[in-house]
Amino acid sequence: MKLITAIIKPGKFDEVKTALRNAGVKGMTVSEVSGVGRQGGHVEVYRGAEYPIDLIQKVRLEILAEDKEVDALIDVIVKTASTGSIGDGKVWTTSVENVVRVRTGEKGETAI
Amino acid sequence: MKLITAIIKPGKFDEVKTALRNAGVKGMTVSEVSGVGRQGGHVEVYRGAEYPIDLIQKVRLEILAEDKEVDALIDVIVKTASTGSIGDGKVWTTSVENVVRVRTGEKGETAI
Amino acid sequence: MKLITAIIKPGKFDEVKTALRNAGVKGMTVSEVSGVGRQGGHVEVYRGAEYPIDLIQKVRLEILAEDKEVDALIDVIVKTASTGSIGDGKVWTTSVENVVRVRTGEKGETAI
Amino acid sequence: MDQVVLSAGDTAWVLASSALVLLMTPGLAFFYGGMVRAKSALNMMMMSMVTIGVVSVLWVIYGFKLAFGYEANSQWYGSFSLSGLGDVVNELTNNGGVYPIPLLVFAAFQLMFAVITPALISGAIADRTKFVSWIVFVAIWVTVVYFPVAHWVFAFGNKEGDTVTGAGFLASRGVQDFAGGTAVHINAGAAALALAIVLGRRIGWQKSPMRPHSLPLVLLGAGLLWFGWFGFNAGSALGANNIAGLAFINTQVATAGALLGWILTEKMRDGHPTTLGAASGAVAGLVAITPACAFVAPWAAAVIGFIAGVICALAVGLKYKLGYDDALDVVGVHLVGGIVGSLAIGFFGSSAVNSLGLDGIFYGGGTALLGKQALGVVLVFAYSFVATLIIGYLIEKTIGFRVQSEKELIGVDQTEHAESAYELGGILKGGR
Amino acid sequence: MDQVVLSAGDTAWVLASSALVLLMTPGLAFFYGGMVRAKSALNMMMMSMVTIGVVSVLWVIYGFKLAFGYEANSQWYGSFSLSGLGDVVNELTNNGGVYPIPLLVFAAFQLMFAVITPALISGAIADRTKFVSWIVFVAIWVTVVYFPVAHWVFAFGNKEGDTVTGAGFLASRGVQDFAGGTAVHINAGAAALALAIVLGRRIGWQKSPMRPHSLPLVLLGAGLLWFGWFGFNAGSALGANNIAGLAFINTQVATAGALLGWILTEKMRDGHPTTLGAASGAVAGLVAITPACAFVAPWAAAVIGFIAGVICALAVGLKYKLGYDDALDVVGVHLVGGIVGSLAIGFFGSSAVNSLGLDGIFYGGGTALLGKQALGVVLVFAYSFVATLIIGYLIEKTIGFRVQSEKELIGVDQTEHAESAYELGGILKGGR
Amino acid sequence: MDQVVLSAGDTAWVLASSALVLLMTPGLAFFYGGMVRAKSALNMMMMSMVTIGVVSVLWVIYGFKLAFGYEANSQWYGSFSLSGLGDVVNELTNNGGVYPIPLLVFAAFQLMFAVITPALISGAIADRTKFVSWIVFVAIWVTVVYFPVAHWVFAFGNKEGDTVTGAGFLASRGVQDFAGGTAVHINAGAAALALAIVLGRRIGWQKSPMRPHSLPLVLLGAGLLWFGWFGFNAGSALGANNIAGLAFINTQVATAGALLGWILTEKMRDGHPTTLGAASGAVAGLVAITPACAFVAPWAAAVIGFIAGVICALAVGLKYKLGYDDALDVVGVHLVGGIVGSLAIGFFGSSAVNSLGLDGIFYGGGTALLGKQALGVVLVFAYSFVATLIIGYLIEKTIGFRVQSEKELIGVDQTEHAESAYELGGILKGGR
Ligand SMILES: Nc1ncnc2c1ncn2[C@@H]1O[C@H](COP(=O)(O)OP(=O)(O)O)[C@@H](O)[C@H]1O
Ligand SMILES: Nc1ncnc2c1ncn2[C@@H]1O[C@H](COP(=O)(O)OP(=O)(O)O)[C@@H](O)[C@H]1O
Ligand SMILES: Nc1ncnc2c1ncn2[C@@H]1O[C@H](COP(=O)(O)OP(=O)(O)O)[C@@H](O)[C@H]1O
Repeated sequence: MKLITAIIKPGKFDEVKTALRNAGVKGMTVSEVSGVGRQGGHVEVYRGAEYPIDLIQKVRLEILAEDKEVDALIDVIVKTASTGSIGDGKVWTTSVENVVRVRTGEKGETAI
Repeated sequence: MKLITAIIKPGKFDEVKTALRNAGVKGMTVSEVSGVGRQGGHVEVYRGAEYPIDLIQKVRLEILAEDKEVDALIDVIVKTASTGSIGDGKVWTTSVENVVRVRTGEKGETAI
Repeated sequence: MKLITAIIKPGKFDEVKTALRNAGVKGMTVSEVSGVGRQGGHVEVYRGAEYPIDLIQKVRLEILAEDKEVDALIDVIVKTASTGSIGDGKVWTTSVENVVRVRTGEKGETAI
Repeated sequence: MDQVVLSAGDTAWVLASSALVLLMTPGLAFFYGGMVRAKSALNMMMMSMVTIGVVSVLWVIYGFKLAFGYEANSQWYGSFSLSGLGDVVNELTNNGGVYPIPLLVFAAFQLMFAVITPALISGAIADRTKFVSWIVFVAIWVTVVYFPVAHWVFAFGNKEGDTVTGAGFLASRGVQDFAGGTAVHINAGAAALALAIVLGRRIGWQKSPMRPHSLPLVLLGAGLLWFGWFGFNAGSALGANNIAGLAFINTQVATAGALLGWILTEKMRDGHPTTLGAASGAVAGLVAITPACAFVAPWAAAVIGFIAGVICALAVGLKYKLGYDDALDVVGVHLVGGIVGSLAIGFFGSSAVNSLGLDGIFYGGGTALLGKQALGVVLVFAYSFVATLIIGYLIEKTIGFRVQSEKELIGVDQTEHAESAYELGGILKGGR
Repeated sequence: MDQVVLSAGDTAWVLASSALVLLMTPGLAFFYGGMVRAKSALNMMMMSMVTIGVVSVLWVIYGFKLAFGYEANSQWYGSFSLSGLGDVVNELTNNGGVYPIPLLVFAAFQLMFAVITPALISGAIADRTKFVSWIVFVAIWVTVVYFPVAHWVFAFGNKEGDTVTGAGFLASRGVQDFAGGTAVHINAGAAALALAIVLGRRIGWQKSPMRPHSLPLVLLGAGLLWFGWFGFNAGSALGANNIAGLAFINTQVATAGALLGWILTEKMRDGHPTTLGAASGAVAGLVAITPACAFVAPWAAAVIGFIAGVICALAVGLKYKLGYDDALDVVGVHLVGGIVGSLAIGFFGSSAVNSLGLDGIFYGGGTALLGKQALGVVLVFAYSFVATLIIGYLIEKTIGFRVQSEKELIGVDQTEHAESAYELGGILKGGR
Repeated sequence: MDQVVLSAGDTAWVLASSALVLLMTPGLAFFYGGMVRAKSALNMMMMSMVTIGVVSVLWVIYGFKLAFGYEANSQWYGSFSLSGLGDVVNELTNNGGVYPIPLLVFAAFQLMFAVITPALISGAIADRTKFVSWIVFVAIWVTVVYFPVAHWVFAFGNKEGDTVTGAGFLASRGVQDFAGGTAVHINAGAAALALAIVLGRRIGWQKSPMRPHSLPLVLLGAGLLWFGWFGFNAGSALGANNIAGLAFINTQVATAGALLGWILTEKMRDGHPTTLGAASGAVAGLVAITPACAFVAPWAAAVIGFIAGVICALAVGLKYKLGYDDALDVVGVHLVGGIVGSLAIGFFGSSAVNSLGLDGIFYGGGTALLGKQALGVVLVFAYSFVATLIIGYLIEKTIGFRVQSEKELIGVDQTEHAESAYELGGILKGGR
């Protein structure tokens, strides 16, 4: 099993969620994060003092998936989340040793 | 070494934290996340317009653990966090290559 | 490729970010988390009732890095984030199987 | 109504005061709303808001007459009839004497008191109340408890020719309560105790932390309450005169004293003076000076406030000992503060500052006044507590007063109102 | 100005009322600001704040004379001249008769009306408006629309010797609008509809959720509006008298009725009474009673409020059917509420409560009054809608009225003001 | 006190004004509280709240007499004696003439000024102040600085028979300061500068960003300040009369002008008009018009406001050049704004609008008035700055004025008050 982690733009989250659902994903875990990268930030001004804000709001998705689904799901995410402008984000995968469903104690792929 | 990641219901967090402490866990990192899954969301209504909220508040725990403790700790989490109703969450483990304690620079299992 | 995850004190975040930039890191993903560990919390009092707060605000950094950079980056983080007092945090690494840049679809090290 | 003619000056002050007292109920909503957890903040505030709605409408139908009518010539209630406010647009206020302000202004001013009193109770039953049942409760409670008790205390009767008819029984017995220590605060505090018992403890009480979700909101509420309370107390002079001036400055210094008293108590007991303590102390001071504000000298007001601050700061811990879950300490602040203030008149009362007042123990007046005050305290407490217990249990047994425990855990904002208070994250929290 | 001398009492009430009405505009800023998403909350509030700035300055230059001058002896506008307020410090108010309050106090009171009216419009164009264009719009709109319309409705002219000169054409035709149902609410509501059409729908409208980011802020706004509205309505009596008392209590009970009417409608239609509904209902009730508050009996006020609450709760859904994006329902609340209230006088008007009023249909006055009221409604709506449409398109075609879509997506707080409303996380959000 | 009898109308307005001015201090708490980071928001607000407590109690003990007594017949202070307010319930105000309002109302009104002045100072020392030391500072400062300076400026003495005794030395020299440009704003601003120097710069100043944690809270504070300031300025007429009307409208238009002036400066200098700028501009305008509000024509008020908005917007940058950490710009807004307003009278003063005023340079009065005004500015600045420096260092050397740097980093809310302002997450933040 794999864990797919995706950092995407907040405005794309709804679309990606729907696309993943359509691709058969049953669940995911989502969090609000801030990204640093090539994408520039913006400047805020308070009483004439400038505050450069170089952290940009992003959404992080974590999706547990079976090995065989992984490539397809990455494709779905990349395709849906891409706008072509800097800051669209990253997707990466790591190997997961075990998954347990808390409710039932089921283990492995059936727990996803 | 392993990293145990657990997604649980917020209302269970206190109990799980205590149970893990009793099981000898010295530390963990906690974050607020939102979950999508089998568990249904709810609907909010503002001036007659309905907003379906399908993201459900969850808590994510990250626990670095020695290989030999892992199974026991997963058991503790699953047992304590389970309510038997949909949405109780997931626990998964990944392999960690190295851990360093920032304060001392210690590496490996002693850094946990 | 590796994923470096670092939990550090919020007050050190700015310095660490700058140090990593100087060390050639192009991007990272940052989130606010709460830590449980050896570091004691504090107590708040509301109308005479005491509320022990044992969760301490921390910042989590996630940095995708090429294998060869990893040790140097960990060194940078540990050196910059350390204050020598309890609660300075942890850094750990896991192995990443694949990275994709959403904008371009590039894969592997060039996607970082 | 021979000589007395409308005084624009007096009317201006009572109009302003009425607006100020109305503002107290939203102020209370914020004071209470900030103190609960984010998941039930809206419900907490809605209990206050809907109370304004229900009581105002009942007032214009029959409430005003039930409280301030005189036709029944009863000391227990006004009269059973429609309020008929449309017919008295050009009449002056007549309450044991004719006041140079329009009757409708008096009716509006008193309405605001009738609104805030039940709203005060809601703090006791935070986080777990069925909204519909609260509405039903308010309608019954003001009818059975507040309107009559307001008659007991505030109705000095209608002067027709040479006789006065329809004075309330505490009012006519000389119980001194300038602006509602008994009718408002003890009344609400006793009812709060009763409802805390009826609804029972919240899930996780004393186990999981239930700390204020927004202290700035609490402070906003306290600030608006303080501001509005000048209307409450100094407006009760029903004119812009010396007594209003006395009530005004006493309100200020008592509140100041209580703020200091509460945070000093905290500093000594817990180690830190807190914001919640300062806000709570201010409210305790406002409560305590309410009955006394026109009967004592300013130095005494500061002392009464300080005492109330200390005693209420200690009293809020009682619930943990006694085991009732009065969530936001309505008992510790309003019941206890109201008792402190009502009895304080028996000690600090001075006829020198107010010719209608009496001398208390410290001014050589003996214990007679204290006895009367104690009578008022006991009677209002007893009636309100018993009546509320009955109303509360009736509602609990019929339509239910408390939400199911699952809803309580999720949070009543979501289950009762299908809303959540904040959507700050913007992306995720409560959003898609 | 022979007999009339300054009355300190009347002046005190109008001074207090003026302060109360000023507070309504920040109140509106919070009411609106809480309803939008966090990323455009500041811009929403800034539209109200800058309106205070622009209109106050224009008022002191020429606005007051344009609205309340009489020298042109026109029923359409006051006079084209400098306001010259420095020269009239010691004069009394003269508007179809001499009032015992300083002219400057009247000027200040009326200024606050001129401020809030354009501010009301801003709710329709939330999330997408160029800030500079809004400033330009306000300056033009008050000059071309508000100042003249205020003259139509509120200028009863200047009494010189035996003749009155310069009365507004609706005022002199007997259209009854005590505190601004037409001049303020229908006027603003019609303009809001026009601007919603000019600016078009927000990106993602009806697709992505746009829910209120802070309901406590909405409730704070509603509370301050309610409080301030006592000055708006009862202050319009221009004195502390029986009519002020009537207007005051009617304001309270109508608002209460509307709050109940709105949440009852929600309960029946959507299943839950909401906080946003209670706040919206209160505002709808305040709007509806504004024209009627001094012309109907309190029971009728409660009924009018209740009806307005129900109708406005239903009306806010209209925009989804008709397809205009009136973001915060200025049309549904202010236009519809203003119409309900203005026409209601035709039914509930009672000369018994106010000798200057007329009897409506329910009091045997026939349909004459209703006809006049309908005239006022239609004329103000038509003029405001058309004029605003023209002003709006002119601005859109020249300097542009709407921000680029990229900026809209990022959020106008950041792009128009280089700020963000909250920095709660402290570490990351909007921080370094 | 022969002829003068109590005027209910004047009393009504001063009562209302006193309540309005009280509200300014919570308003200030929100204005300041929103501007600091979330970790010290409560401490910031607590400094204002506890100031209300301390000053009110001192006032009723000796403060009123120290400021407004006349028995010592000194121009530097009132008298050293107990305030004895309980003995004067039925007396009228006597301050260089008898006013038809109760003395207690005057005492309450002036108390509110004594409360807000030290509270203003707290903005300079945000994020790093020991709470207990602040309390000690306030008690000493009002005694040594505010009460005497109030006597200099506001005490016109007591009229006994034909003679006046105990007039303050600036008052009797004809320095014009209607509502406290010198005694309140320059006084507080100078003290703020001194304390900023005593406490030193915050850790990370000019390095790490310290941006406002909640601009809606800042705006709420600004709104309440604006509202309350009508009481501050127009209430200073001590009656509901023409001068109150003038002060009222001037307050409005100056504030409007300053709001525009500040955001225009921002637009030109930084590229964006900001919410913080609008709020700050409004406050700068309120400050600047405070001394002048009853001495200039409305058009001049708008101009003075606009100038103050521009100058203060530029002045807040000074601290970065000069290197003192006046955290919330008390110097840039209150000191600078107070100077602008006080000197402006020397230019715009017009005896035509106020028979008690004098003509300034633009009205042909020559530079005499400007000279007097400059005298007032310099003396109050010098005394306040030096005295505060001494008091500040005394406290710093004895009990310490600044928290340890570790506590500063953690945040003073937690270390001084054992609280945190928000608990929105509900699950984790500040929760278990
Ligand atoms: N090395 C990295 N490690 C972890 N996250 C990264 C890394 N580089 C970028 N990110 C995340 O991806 C987001 C987009 O990256 P950015 O460099 O701005 O644009 P792009 O991916 O389009 O080149 C960042 O905001 C950050 O959250
Ligand atoms: N495939 C997945 N990847 C990551 N997280 C998941 C996945 N499926 C579920 N989750 C997380 O687990 C939580 C519970 O899942 P859900 O399907 O609702 O219930 P259950 O696990 O009891 O069947 C979700 O809210 C989500 O946070
Ligand atoms: N076993 C663990 N798993 C995950 N995170 C941990 C673990 N132990 C500690 N942490 C994180 O590291 C932070 C610092 O740990 P702590 O034990 O307080 O200090 P130190 O690392 O200096 O010994 C904690 O607040 C927590 O966020």
